[in-house]
Amino acid sequence: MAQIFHRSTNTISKLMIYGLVFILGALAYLVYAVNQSPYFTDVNVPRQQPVPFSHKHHVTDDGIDCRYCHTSVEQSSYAGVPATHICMSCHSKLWLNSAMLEPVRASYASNASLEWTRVNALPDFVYFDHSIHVSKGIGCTTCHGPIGEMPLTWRANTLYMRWCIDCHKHPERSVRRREDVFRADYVAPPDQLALGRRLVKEYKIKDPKQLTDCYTCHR
Amino acid sequence: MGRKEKGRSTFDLVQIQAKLEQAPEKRFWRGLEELAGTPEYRNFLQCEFPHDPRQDEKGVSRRDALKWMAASAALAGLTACTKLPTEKIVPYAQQRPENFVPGKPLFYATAMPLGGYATGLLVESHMGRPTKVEGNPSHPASLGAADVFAQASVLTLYDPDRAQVVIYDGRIGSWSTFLTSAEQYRADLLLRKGAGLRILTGTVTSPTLADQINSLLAQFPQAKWHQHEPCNRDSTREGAKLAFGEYVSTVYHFDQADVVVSLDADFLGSGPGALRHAHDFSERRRVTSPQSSMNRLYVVESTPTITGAMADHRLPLRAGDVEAFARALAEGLGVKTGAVAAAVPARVPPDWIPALVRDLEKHRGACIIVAGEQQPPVVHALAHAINDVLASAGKTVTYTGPVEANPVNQSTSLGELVADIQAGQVDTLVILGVNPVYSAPADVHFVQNLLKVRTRIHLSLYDDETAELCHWHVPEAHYLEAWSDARAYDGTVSILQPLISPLYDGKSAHEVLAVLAGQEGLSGHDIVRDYWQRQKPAAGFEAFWQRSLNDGVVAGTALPAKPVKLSGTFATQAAKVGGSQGAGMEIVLRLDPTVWDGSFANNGWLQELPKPLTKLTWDNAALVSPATALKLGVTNGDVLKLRSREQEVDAPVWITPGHADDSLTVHLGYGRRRAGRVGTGVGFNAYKLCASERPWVSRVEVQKTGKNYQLVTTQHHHIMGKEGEEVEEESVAARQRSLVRVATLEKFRQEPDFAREEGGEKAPSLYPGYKYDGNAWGMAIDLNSCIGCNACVVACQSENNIPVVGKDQVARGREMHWIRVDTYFHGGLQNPETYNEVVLCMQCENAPCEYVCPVAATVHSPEGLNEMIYNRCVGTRYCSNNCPYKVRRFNFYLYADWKTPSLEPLRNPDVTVRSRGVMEKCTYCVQRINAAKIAAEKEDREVGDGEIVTACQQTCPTQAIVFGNINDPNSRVAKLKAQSRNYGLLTDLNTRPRTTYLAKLRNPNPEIKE
Amino acid sequence: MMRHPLYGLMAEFETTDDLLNAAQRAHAAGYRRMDAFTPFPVEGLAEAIGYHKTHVPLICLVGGLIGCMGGFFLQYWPNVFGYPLNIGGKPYNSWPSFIPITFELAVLCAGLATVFGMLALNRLPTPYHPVFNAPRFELATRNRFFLCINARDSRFDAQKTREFLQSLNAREVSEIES
Amino acid sequence: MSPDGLEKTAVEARPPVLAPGHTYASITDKISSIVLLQKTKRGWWFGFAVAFTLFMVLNFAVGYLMLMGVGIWGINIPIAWGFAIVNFVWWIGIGHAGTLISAFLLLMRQAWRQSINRFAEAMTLFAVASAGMFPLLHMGRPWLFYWLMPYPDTMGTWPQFRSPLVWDVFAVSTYGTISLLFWFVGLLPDLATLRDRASNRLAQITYGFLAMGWRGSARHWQRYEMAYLLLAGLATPLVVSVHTVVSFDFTIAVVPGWHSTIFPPYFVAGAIYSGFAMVLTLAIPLRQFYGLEDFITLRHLENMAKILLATGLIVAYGYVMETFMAFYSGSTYDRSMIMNRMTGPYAPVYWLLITGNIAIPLTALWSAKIRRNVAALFVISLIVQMGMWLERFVIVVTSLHRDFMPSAWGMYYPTIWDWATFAGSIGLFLTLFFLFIRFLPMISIFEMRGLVHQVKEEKA
Repeated sequence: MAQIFHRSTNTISKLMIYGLVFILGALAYLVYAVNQSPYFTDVNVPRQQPVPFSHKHHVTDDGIDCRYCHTSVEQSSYAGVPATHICMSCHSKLWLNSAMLEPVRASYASNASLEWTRVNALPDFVYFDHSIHVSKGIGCTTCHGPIGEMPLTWRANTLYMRWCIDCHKHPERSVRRREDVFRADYVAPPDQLALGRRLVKEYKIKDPKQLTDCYTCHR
Repeated sequence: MGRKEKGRSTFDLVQIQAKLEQAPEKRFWRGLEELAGTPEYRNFLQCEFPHDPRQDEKGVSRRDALKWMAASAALAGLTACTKLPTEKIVPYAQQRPENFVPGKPLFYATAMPLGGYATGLLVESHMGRPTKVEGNPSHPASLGAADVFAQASVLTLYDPDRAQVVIYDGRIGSWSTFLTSAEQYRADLLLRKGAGLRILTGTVTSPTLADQINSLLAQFPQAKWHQHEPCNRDSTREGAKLAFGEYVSTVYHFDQADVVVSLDADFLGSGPGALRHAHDFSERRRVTSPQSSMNRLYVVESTPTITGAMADHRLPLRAGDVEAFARALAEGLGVKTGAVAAAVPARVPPDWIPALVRDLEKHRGACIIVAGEQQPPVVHALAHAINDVLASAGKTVTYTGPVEANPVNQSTSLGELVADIQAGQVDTLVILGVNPVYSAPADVHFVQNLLKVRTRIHLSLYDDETAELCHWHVPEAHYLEAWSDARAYDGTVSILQPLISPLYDGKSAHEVLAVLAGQEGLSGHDIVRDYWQRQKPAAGFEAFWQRSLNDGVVAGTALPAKPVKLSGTFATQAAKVGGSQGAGMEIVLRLDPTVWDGSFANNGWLQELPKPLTKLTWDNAALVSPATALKLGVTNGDVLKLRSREQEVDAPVWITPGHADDSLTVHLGYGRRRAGRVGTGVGFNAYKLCASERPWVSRVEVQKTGKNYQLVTTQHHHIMGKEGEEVEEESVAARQRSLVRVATLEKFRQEPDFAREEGGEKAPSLYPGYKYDGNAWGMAIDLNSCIGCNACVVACQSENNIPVVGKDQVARGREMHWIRVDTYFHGGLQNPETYNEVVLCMQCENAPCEYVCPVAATVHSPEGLNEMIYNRCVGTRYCSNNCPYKVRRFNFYLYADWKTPSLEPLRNPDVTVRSRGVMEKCTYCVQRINAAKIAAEKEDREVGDGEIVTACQQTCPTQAIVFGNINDPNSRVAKLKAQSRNYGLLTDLNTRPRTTYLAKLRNPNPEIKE
Repeated sequence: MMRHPLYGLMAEFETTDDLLNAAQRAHAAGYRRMDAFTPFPVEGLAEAIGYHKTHVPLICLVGGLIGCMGGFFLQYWPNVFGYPLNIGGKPYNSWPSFIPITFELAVLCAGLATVFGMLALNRLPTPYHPVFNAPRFELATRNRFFLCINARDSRFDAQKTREFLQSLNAREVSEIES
Repeated sequence: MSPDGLEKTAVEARPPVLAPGHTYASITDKISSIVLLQKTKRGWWFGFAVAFTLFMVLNFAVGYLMLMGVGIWGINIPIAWGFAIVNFVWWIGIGHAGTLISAFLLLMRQAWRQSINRFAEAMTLFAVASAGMFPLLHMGRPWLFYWLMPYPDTMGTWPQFRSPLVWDVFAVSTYGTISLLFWFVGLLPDLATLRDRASNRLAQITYGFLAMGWRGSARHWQRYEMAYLLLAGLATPLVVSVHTVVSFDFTIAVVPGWHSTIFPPYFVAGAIYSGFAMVLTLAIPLRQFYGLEDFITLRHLENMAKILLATGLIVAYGYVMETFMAFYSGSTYDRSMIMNRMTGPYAPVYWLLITGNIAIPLTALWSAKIRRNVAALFVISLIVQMGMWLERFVIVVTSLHRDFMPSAWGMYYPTIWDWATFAGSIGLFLTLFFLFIRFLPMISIFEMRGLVHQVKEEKA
């Protein structure tokens, strides 16, 4: 009887079978990695905007409070993207001739909205409320990242459900004093956990069971 | 997962409205005219919501693309990850309107006129678009409740089939060409002092409109004003005139009545003031302890109505026999009716009238006799006379001057108009807001005569049957788009303020009349405000105006009670006017409980709303009693040819337990030829059988056609059996399973715990169970108050973005209502006791739906809600199978309408719109719970009782539904649940439902044996 | 290590009895590195060539235990720690509900371990093998029975072993190239 | 020996499990020639064409389903499960016979298993494939099927392990995997046989690749037999567990007509009942068409008929107890459920099921004559399968259509798409089966050789 297969097929076929485990593993990792990559999550990807608005400049250099522009953050689920009117409250006096600001002036003059590209988006079946987070001592930078260092704004976190849930399970890791909520340069103190536990009690932040309840965010 | 409409995508709409803020009136925009030249405005005309990112993509919309992607990806087996699409944010350019916080709804008071009468409303507005209607607690006709029509009216506002452009001679015209032509007509008419000008309106209670018409008639002394309302209430008007010699309005005070007798009157279900009647009536049925008292209701009626279902004694009687009954009753109480001898109809049990007479006499001064619109004036007059003799007049029944601006006999009025046309005296006819081509009685031959008029101008919401035959058609502004005013049943005036600028450039009747009066360019706002400025002193007017707008009622406008006296000639007149129907089959024509007079025919919510008791949807039918069906040899769906007054229609039969024998009820409002995509061609037009004289009841010849027609219901699917024995089977099962628990008041007094289960509610469990120590949401529904009016069903549909599925899907058993009104009968089918039971998600603590879900898409919250997470649902439908109450609803197809752009702003942005393949159900309005909780938490306090009101509860006219925290012993719901009448459905399954019921009580007269 | 030019000697038999007899005799003669090839399992043959014990049952047991414990943990952890949820009022650790999956995973892992363990112990797949060089070896899957003595056996001697095999009623003895 | 002669002797005495006169070589050549040497028969092409057409109907129905949603079926509220689940349970039941024959009869050392186990196992696999498709298709959003598997996702969520549907996922996939392994391990020596018999290069490489270099070594056989025995030991409880878990889909629910402790045993019995019926349905034409009467003798058919009788009796017991308990328990829901089954709108279906599952087969199969009558057995096997399908229909639909709330009672009318999907699943099953009989040995060759050896030794 003649051999049907070459000697090398022994190694190859064994590799094929036992290598399958590794190949599947690698594939699974690839899917995971792509899912976590900036390509997918837009994390750390600065977005082009009609006006190259710099949070770094306005927040860190000029020291403007978040709420000056994001007016409804303490009352409503929406933080509120400022009307052109708010831009013009300064820029009708400052940088009057800057070419960069031409779209702003045009918008104000023609009463046509500026069309900003959304940076931090949630699916429509997620009901996030800014006001309650802010009032319970969750700072802007907890979710939006180091906004004071962003020349162009990017998404700092995936905003995936698991990421949200992590904080909802352990609010003490992120909560800060109410007076620090709008500080863009806030750095968590070394005793964050102790502080967090105290603040959770003080601010009557609900039990993780309540916070991880589905209807907290979905309905 | 389905996308829902969120505020951010309509920033642009808001921006347009922000522009409108520049208009002189600060808080409310008036119109888009000043913008008409701008590109945005033109865009706005093309699609109501310009710059909507969803529409910017040409060709395949993103939604369609996603649908295809989902399907193909499913086939390819890879949808591990979905990347969120890039979205745009379009903020305001100029400063935001006052009081406006993006993402927060605002409420404005206004009122909805229906048949001329106003119901006060509070309308919720999200980002400048009205999304939800609620009753106005300070309005006397509402007291916080809203009926199905008000709830559904917001859908009509966004109806894509509404008339959108001015039409002249079948071609698209414009408002400005209309203005030019109107100028000429006016010039012509001025020369002739208005000769040939006729104005046809519905019932008018609006002081401003009446004032406008009167001043127009002053300008054109030869012109005439006619009125035609399909539900014209002539009997009521003429009945009052017969009794008192003048037109007066009657106000009933059911909260003060111990005994109520309805002579074929559906006073809880329809007519002006029905919401208030229901409220007041149920106040006398709130039994909290065995010591409580309760009113007693006798109903004599031909067609089973929700009022009849509430009756302690109900007598099915042909409509034509009610007059004889009324006479006999009147004579029994000593009223001189003038008739020789009132023959009591054979169908009345002999002990009935004497017992009723004794009961009424026992409660002198605390009785109400109320006659129905179907009955001739003489029955109304007899009712007034009985009220008078029982000393109720002035106590439980009061009279006021007419609420209508110009009360006339509308049948006569329309007849006169037609006679004038025939005489060639009419050359310009202005029809404001009515559709007489569809709704005029056949014997006036309106269409042939209408065509003889040289200039026909029509204003209406839809390009309807009348619009088709008119030279000019002007789109009418919806009441949520226009300024106006109107009176409630007691005369209270509300100012109607718009919540949105007209979507389709609609005009109000005020604006059209202003044009005719030569005041073109005067806006609706100016007209209404001017009128009120003339009525009030200049000083303090602004405050008055703001307060009236804010409150939704104009203080002190309720009409004062007016002393009346039975006219001396009443007895002789009564004898004259009466006329019996005699033997043979009679037909009763009634306004439809869901599409009204046909004006809501294109409203999908109302078309799909199951009619009370019959549960029919999407059709009208000839309702007959089981015995009559047997006599005719027909069963459900068999088509009969009905011939009456030389007209005939084909009508499918629906067997209705409790209907009077030898009588047949047909609802009006169907068979529309030009209603729109929803309503056109649905049902048959019964107006053909109306006549100006005695329009609602007549003799009818019935003939079998041998044809069959599919009628669709949401319950009683099994009534197919002869004599409807299968309905009986359902009801028997319901009784065996103690779904409805009932006792007489007497039995309740002896045995207050009759509804309690032995150990059922707290059955033992192997498992320890969860502790709910914070808020624990629960609901109690008082079956003794619930009248089964359906308002909760539409309120829920509106609040929770519930789709309409269409007749074929309802036929398959796929209706989507989260809350339903179940109807069961007891005691034979000829005259059964009828029980309505509102069923919604029971929010079981041990929810059987939850542990079978493979993906934890339905779980329990720490506050005891049975949560349904749409975006997690994969659609195995196992939960629905395992739900004993069958309250879950499934999106078998993509039911949510994503294709019609005008319907997007209608949606509640706080509720996810469900996509295909997803289960959904009642959530106890969790969006409201969460909003209240967040508000309370920000203020560092607990949520108070009554702070959270579910949509069904809010609109309920009888306050039968109470929601709240059952852990708070002082909450209303906890107190109700503590009552001995409290019981749960199917508690032997140990589901521990959070929704429980208070057992129904009946208060029969012991003297009447049934 | 240098490859032997000769893999071994292959003897072909016509009946199972001849083969069994030959195998026992070869074992008795001190041969250890040998193997028999048959078209169906022949009882006693493995023992005859000195092979007694197999580890497949142990592998099966280990697989089953891993599946069982892993299966329970897979359900226990998410329900009690990962994302505890109140499902229909049932406790987080609803262990009776976890039995079916625990059982199924135990069976699955045991089955997979058994099959892959068997293949691994048999060093399969081996599409190329020197014995396939033997003439008429295709009959090993039809109706002939083979005994092969490996050239690396300490007792192996090309000539003597051939003679020994022929003495065992072999139909034919052939050399197999490596 | 002519088939006629065989039949004559068969009636008189118990027929043998293998017709006399066969050698290792004759068996090997006969069975492998069906795959390797014979030209594809016309009849095969015809059967395959019919099956493939039905399979295409399935593809079309599934394509339309994906596009439109499950609304194309007749399901509604309250009958949210319809044909899809009926078909699932039916197919998975059929899929029980193969593994049971291979595993259970192996453990019992039944010699008559050898000639039927291979195609019965194949049938199991294809039935499981047909079955496994339905739970996916019946989902509202089938593209999210992977949410039923436990894996660390971006949401931090997990399947809900208390749900019988998740148990189903594990049970059916485990069953499919173990059945596939069992079948493949059994095939291994036969693939080597085919490799060694094949004359063309492509067949050599294909079968050689699949045979993994099997060479029939004594050591290999030792481990192989042990592994096979262990697999049989694992598969036997597995087979029982799978239909038990499938029955949990119903018993865990509160629905009257579902919530019953008798379901697991009677589901398993029913599964074997329909499975053996399917084996008969397939075996009878196969032996006729490929002349395999020597291997699949009347002994086999009769034994299977006896199993049908036994399991059928268990099923009948189940029906009786279900009815008895409905009245004995005093539960108003159960009582009206049973009354509704017997007299309600779906009563004809119930009585047809009783006729097909109980009345006809259980009276007929008592007779040895009928048990040995090939044509009668074929007809009975078809009737039993219909009966078992109707049983699942009755369980799923009549229990749901009138459950607790009378106001929510409804009716279920299957649509054309329900029927198309059902017929299409038969097409998928038959397509796979036709491919199997063309390309793989439908009878286990090496085990038949062992049988020859065994017969020889018994004679000696």
